[in-house]
Amino acid sequence: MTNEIKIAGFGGQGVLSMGMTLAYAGVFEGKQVVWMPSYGPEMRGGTANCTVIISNDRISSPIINQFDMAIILNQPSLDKFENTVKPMGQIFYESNNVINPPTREDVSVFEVPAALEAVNLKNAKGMNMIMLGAFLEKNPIVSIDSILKALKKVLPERHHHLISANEKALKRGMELLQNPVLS
Amino acid sequence: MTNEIKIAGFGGQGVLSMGMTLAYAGVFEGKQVVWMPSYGPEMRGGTANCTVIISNDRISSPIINQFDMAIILNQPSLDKFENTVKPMGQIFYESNNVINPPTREDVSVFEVPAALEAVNLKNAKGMNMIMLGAFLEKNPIVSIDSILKALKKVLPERHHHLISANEKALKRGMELLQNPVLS
Amino acid sequence: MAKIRGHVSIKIENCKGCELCIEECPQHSLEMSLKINQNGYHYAVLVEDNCTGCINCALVCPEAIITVYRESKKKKEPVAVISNVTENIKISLDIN
Amino acid sequence: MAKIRGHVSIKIENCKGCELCIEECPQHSLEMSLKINQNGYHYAVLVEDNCTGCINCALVCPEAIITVYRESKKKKEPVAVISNVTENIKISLDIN
Amino acid sequence: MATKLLMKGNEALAEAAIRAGLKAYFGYPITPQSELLEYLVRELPKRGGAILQAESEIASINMVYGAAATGERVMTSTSSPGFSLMQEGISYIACAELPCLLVNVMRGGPGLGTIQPGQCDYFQAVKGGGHGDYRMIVLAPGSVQEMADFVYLGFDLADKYRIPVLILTDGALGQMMEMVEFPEYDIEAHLVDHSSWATTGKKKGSERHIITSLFLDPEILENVNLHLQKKYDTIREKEVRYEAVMTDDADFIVVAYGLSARVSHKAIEMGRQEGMKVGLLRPQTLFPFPSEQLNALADHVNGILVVEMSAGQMVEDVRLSVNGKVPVEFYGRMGGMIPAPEEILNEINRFYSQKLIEETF
Amino acid sequence: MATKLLMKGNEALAEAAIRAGLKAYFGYPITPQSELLEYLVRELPKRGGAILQAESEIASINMVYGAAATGERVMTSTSSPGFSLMQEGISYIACAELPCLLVNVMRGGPGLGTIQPGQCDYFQAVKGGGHGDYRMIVLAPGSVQEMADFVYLGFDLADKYRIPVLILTDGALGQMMEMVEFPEYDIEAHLVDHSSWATTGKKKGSERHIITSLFLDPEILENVNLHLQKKYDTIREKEVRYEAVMTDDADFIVVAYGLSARVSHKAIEMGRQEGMKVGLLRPQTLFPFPSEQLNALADHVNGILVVEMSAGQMVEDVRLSVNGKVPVEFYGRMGGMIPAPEEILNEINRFYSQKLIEETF
Amino acid sequence: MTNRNEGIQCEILDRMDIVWERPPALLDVKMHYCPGCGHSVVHKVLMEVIEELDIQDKTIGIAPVGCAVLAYDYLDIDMQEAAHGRATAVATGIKRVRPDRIVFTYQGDGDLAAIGTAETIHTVNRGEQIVIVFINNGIYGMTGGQMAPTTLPGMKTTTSPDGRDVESQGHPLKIADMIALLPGAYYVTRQSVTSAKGVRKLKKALLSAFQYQIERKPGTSFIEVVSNCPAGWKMTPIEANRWLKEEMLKYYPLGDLKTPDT
Amino acid sequence: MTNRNEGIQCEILDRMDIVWERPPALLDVKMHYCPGCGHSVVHKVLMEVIEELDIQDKTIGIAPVGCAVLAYDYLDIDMQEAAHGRATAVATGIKRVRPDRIVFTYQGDGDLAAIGTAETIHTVNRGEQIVIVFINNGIYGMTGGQMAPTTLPGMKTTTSPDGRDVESQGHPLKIADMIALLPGAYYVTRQSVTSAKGVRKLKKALLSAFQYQIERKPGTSFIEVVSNCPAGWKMTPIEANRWLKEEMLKYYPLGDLKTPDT
Ligand SMILES: Cc1ncc(C[n+]2csc(CCOP(=O)(O)OP(=O)(O)O)c2C)c(N)n1
Ligand SMILES: Cc1ncc(C[n+]2csc(CCOP(=O)(O)OP(=O)(O)O)c2C)c(N)n1
Ligand code: SF4
Ligand code: SF4
Ligand code: SF4
Ligand code: SF4
Ligand code: SF4
Ligand code: SF4
Ligand SMILES: [Mg+2]
Ligand SMILES: [Mg+2]
Repeated sequence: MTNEIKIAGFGGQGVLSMGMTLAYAGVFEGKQVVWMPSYGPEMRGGTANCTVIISNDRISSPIINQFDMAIILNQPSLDKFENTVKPMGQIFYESNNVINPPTREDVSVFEVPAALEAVNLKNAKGMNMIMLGAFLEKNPIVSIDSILKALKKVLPERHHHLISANEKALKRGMELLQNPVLS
Repeated sequence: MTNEIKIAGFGGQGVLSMGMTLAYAGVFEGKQVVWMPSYGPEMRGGTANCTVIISNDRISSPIINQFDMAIILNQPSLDKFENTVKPMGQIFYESNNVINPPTREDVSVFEVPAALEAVNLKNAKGMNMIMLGAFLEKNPIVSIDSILKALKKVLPERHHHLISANEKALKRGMELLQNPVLS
Repeated sequence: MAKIRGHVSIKIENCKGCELCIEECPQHSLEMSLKINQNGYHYAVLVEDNCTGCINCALVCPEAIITVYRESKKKKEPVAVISNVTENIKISLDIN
Repeated sequence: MAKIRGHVSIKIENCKGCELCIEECPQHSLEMSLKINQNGYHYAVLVEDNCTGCINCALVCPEAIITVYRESKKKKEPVAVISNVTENIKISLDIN
Repeated sequence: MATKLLMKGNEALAEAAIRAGLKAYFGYPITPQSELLEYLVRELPKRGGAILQAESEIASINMVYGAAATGERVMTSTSSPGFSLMQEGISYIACAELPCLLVNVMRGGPGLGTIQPGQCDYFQAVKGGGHGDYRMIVLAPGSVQEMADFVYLGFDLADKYRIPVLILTDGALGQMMEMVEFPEYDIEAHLVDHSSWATTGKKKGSERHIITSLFLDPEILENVNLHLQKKYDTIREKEVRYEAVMTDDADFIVVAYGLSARVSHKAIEMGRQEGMKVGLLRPQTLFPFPSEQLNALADHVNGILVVEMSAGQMVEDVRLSVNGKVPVEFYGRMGGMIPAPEEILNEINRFYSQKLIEETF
Repeated sequence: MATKLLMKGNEALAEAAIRAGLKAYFGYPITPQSELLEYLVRELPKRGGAILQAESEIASINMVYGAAATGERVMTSTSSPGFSLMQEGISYIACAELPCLLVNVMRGGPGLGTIQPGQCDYFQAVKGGGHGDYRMIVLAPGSVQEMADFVYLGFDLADKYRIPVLILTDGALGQMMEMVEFPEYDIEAHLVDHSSWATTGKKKGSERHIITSLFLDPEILENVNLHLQKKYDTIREKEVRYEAVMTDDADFIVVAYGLSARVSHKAIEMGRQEGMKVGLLRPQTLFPFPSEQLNALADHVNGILVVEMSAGQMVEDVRLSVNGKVPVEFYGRMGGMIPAPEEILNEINRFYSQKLIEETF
Repeated sequence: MTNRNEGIQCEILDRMDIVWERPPALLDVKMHYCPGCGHSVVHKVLMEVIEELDIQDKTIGIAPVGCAVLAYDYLDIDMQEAAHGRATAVATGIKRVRPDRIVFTYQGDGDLAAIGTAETIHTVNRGEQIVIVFINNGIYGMTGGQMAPTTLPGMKTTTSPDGRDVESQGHPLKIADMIALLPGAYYVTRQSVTSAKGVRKLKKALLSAFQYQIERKPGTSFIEVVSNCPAGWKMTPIEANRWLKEEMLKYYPLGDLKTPDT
Repeated sequence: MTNRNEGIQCEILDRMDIVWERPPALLDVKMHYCPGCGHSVVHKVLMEVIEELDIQDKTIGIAPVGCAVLAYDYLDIDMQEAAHGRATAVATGIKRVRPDRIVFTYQGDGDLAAIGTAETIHTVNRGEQIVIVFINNGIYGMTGGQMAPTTLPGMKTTTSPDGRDVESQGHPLKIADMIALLPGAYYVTRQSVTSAKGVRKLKKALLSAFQYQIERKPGTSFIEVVSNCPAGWKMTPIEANRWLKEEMLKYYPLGDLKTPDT
């Protein structure tokens, strides 16, 4: 079983750390993982994205052009990656940042109002965790426990007090898709 | 007909310009010529040598390890080049600077007391021309006229007044071997 | 001292929200908008009608997107300035 | 002022005839030889017996081939110094 | 005990270097390798090594020259344009036979190019981008794990042969994270005694040590070169490393290294699923190149496809290895583009359909 | 009217450059090419060009970059270590497609090596010692005459293809004197109009010109690379130059360039005298390499000997050209040593005696 | 941020003159610089000066690697991108074949004062008649915030995580002071862009520098701009400018270091 | 030259002490330098100093390309040959891994002040605890007499055949003056070797410099020696030294440029 995931958004939205958290969680469940960021000057105020592959077997190519799922946090990223999702795949998009939702019919599309919910949770930075929670609700490839363990690795020591807030955000994300707005 | 000649001595003895003069004279007689100097830091106070090839035909290799004739102006050069002269070849050596004369029996050896004669001519710098004269006496491969024309090319304008002194030296060198000291 | 009347027009879709213009405006005429533009930045807007047209904001604006107007000495017809709209429209009716 | 008696010994086969020692000797004790060594250089020789052992010549000699002697304060046995010979011989009989 | 971590390739490389006893690092920032420098700035001084951000790549490589000549384990890293600037220094290091570790995290060229990954500095690495007849040992990791493993190997080989060892990798392998395991490595047991030649101050009563690459007399310099060539021959004989994937029964193989080998791996997996007998040969050492192995394989396969992120460089070494025995084709992407598994599969398919045609007629 | 002079190779090259309309020279002293700089210092300012002794080879090559980008004929020259320092700059020039003339008067390496002649920078010259997939046109003169001739040719090709052209020669050819004839050369007739891209100040009303090698977007950089590769293919097709000596009836040929070709020429003359059917193929362009010609010859000869003053570099291109058709052997000297005609003849003899044995049994 | 309306949207005013607008020579495209970055401010001033002196058609600019490497996308003049550190060598090459053109380089502190030190010093020492615009932001912006030769003591960067340690990492290099010693330097000044006043002064300095070149004054003009790097310094633009004034200017005091009369 | 005898051949003297002899650390081999060359004099003084300080067993010298490239054939210490211009980078490499060793570079003016400018300045700026011996002979000796950065205005070399033209070829670079500005410079002095007095002073300077390094004083010692190149200058050694005193010292006045107390 291999999951090939694209995560994309603006530079400051926590796209790379969301991917890293997911990857680390995979490790804690004994899987093979690859995390591959986009890098370079496009990060300067622009967009950022990463690929996460989680697999039970050795991962051959870290470079893939097609994904099982995509977690999309802004419009330019949706425009760029919508067509890279495999037929029957999934797209999770943040509805505040994406004005024109995906139009593909051969994939499952999940709208997640994560920005709004983050404001509600008084945790603006938690938007990415809400997205991740939503993703995990539909794809329980790793457990919340593993994600929390992973956060300890990804966050610098001085931010470990934020983990419980992140946990809330994750859970909120999961709830959001317990009654998903399928579009 | 090809003549392959080695000329060697101390740095200041005019070895390179002697060779260049010979080569230029060859040009004036419509021959193909190559002049190949040794170069580099060995010139710093040390020894200098050059190869001159004068031929009626296209000259293939400018690099040769064996010579028809050698004009030798000091002991280290003799030590280095004595064995590079082809059997039946010729060695011309300056007797004041060479303490141990050549010992080879399969070549013709000409002793030229050029330094002494240069002092006699009150033209210390003319030693190389005396050697060249001696060489030409035995090998009239170019005419004295061509040599004089060549000197005009080789000497910088401001030294052209020395050409007549050089002519004298050349002639003196030729005389010296009209009754050669065969050793 | 009679106040010179000025106005600024900001190409807000290129604003990066650095707030340097705000910091530099002696009149405190500028503030940040709550909204964000398509690049995700809050943008500067003219909020007080007390601009003197001193061009300070324009001089420090890194994006060079502030146009500054000042009341003409030789008064003539009026001119309409539309500015700070989200679309890139800048119409200066110059009936000169 | 009592003159200090000195002496220099020059390893002439390594001399390059730069004449700097001659220029620098306050006693004019040194001169160039007419002969040349095996490297083709005229070499410096001590020609006057007035060397004070001031070591000036040794200090400026680029080849570092000048050994300088000075009369010992604590006079003892004599010593033979052979110098400036074409072969590389320097014998200092030190009967100390 | 061995440690397992999820790490970026660049960081794994840096961490391994510290564990291998790195005594000094000299480098200059350039994307996509700066994490290496940044990691070492944070970690190395705490763990017994010196680190210096130099004023340029030229300074870096010459600092490496000086420090390596004292016999210590030292390294530098850079990316393509910076590596070009080091060519003179590398030629000096190779001639003076100084052991050291170099890293080129390649990006797309030529010129300033892009910061996206590339494999277009292969020639420069294996044929010698600097002047003169010299070689480096060139290691090409294919995973974050190998980014670490080849550091130990690299230092050991450098010490053993007194040769600069280059880890030739690319921006993607440098930036991506995978699990990496750092084995136990007893530094002391691996260190080679360099006291017979290193310049650390002339011991009383023994001869002074001289590090030089100047040999004005061509006969001497020719001997130096003959010595170097002999060493390179030994290395060719003993140090070839490669990974062969499903080559035993293959009638067609892909040859690729580093990142493009990873992608090719996926492509041959896909090919196998479609029933094609394809394999992969992944050189782990680019110098020495697995020429004999390829030559032997050429007796069994009908064709070879070389995949590179370049206009075709390693393909020449593959052709030289098989010397006309089988057709060698090339597929490459350039300028920071990475081939997709599907593209490579396409190329493999082309071979198979050709073969089908041949067999039919 | 044409002028005939007895000149050093370095000086002939410099004189030809002036006659070809050289507008600026930037260089740094290094043996054995300094005469080139020194000649131009004396002559160029009088004859309409600018000359500057730069603070380093790196400065030189980047001055060339700037000046070439104005569309003028400019050049630099150096010897091996200095050429290594230019690798980054050359990669930039190649990518930005700036026409210019470079000269490497090779000496024995690696490292500081010696100042005696060498041919060990072949790989660096033809495969690209700098980073990225680029090529230069590489011209290898075999005589003082060609030292001059290839300057005109070099400038013309550089202008035609917007490519750096390298004259790859060695210390012996640079220092030796032969007769050289400078043909009439109408500069104006040869100059190519570069006004469509050169940076000389943006003309009012037209687009500005940009000289760059930065293409952050890999898709764009890949296109730049494809464009370059296409250009290189055209050059491969159209610009191969070589001299074939007695190859028509040869059953064995020597392949050599530059100085070693001169020596080999003598060796095959000696061989012919001994009744052996030997010939010589002397590539005058090293890139593009006369691969097809060699491949065709390989149909007729039984063996090829490559002679270089290196450990064996061009020999790889010869092997790639004949692709296993005939055995390709190598004879080389290194470190500033020059093979003697007799040594080469020996190697040829070995082939013949082997053949005799083969024919006997 | 205001809760008030979204700005004065449209208004009929009395007859108004435009007293400042984007210089047309600064192309109307979005620049890639981070919010508040001083590079963009200098670009703007530069193009105002080039327009005012009417030299747009004979100016050639050189921007080497650094955050301003893409300057050619913004400045509507002929431009050359140069290798890291080599801009002044490139400029020399141009100026020697085209002495009638106006040539300037635009270089960062990593570029000019680290890898390009030799080229910088020798270009000025030769008195090449060019203008060097030197953006000193105390950091390597483009590569993600590493220490530069000009980084202040104790200043944190990704390669001086505990602050620059002068003992092991050296002192901030005041290259303009060294440059000013050289006889080939014609005009050396240090300016900044953190205030409208600073921008006005910079413009004056640049006007002089280009004017000198137009008049073929013997020697090089060297304009250092003490600038910011909010991204690399991990500060907001306003914090960055404040820190610049309070800390950077202590080490790099503004003013002329050498003028044609001194 | 004398017509007199060939020197005092043998003489029995009173008890004599050797007051100067070749330092044993200067190997007893013929050096390749031209007659009268200052390089050899400096070698001699250097080895005297190393002997006197008893650091022969822990000193590592670096000589890059230049006439002194073969210094390792003469100096009986561990040595590294370095690439042209990079000696101080090499020294930095050594010193950073072996801070307890005594490290010096020995560099010509072409090497240190042309191609190696960046390395020189940054090494001193970092205050590397090394000694830099800088032989300024105003010319590229080894390559046959080309112009150096330090060549005097009007001075003829093979690349300034009509004399250095400062307009097009730049001014003599007083690099020691620039160096002295740097906080990393601990001791900067300019000496010469044209007289016995000069040699004595140079020795004192070198003794101080190495002593500072032994004592781990913070910073670099930089000893410039204004030297000659009779071959490159096309003068006899005596003429050369005279010209040096009369002309070179005008541009490069002797004395300390920076001492630990200043
Ligand atoms: C030879 C080489 N080395 C390193 C780099 C990477 N690099 C690009 S820009 C830069 C420095 C940027 O700093 P600075 O010059 O201060 O400009 P800034 O971005 O701060 O404006 C570096 C090291 C490169 N492109 N080329
Ligand atoms: C990269 C490189 N460029 C050029 C040279 C040639 N070269 C050797 S020494 C030298 C300069 C010598 O001058 P200097 O440093 O002043 O030393 P000097 O001989 O005068 O003592 C040069 C240019 C070289 N060896 N390497
Ligand atoms: S022009 Fe002056 S007063 Fe008006 S907004 Fe700008 S800074 Fe304020
Ligand atoms: S200065 Fe310019 S970019 Fe910054 S907030 Fe004001 S208008 Fe926007
Ligand atoms: S020691 Fe003094 S007095 Fe004696 S020879 Fe030397 S310089 Fe002259
Ligand atoms: S100084 Fe030394 S080398 Fe020069 S002449 Fe005197 S003894 Fe000879
Ligand atoms: S990284 Fe720094 S210098 Fe570069 S654009 Fe951003 S703020 Fe400006
Ligand atoms: S060339 Fe000059 S510096 Fe070199 S050894 Fe001769 S005199 Fe000395
Ligand atoms: Mg900067
Ligand atoms: Mg010098």
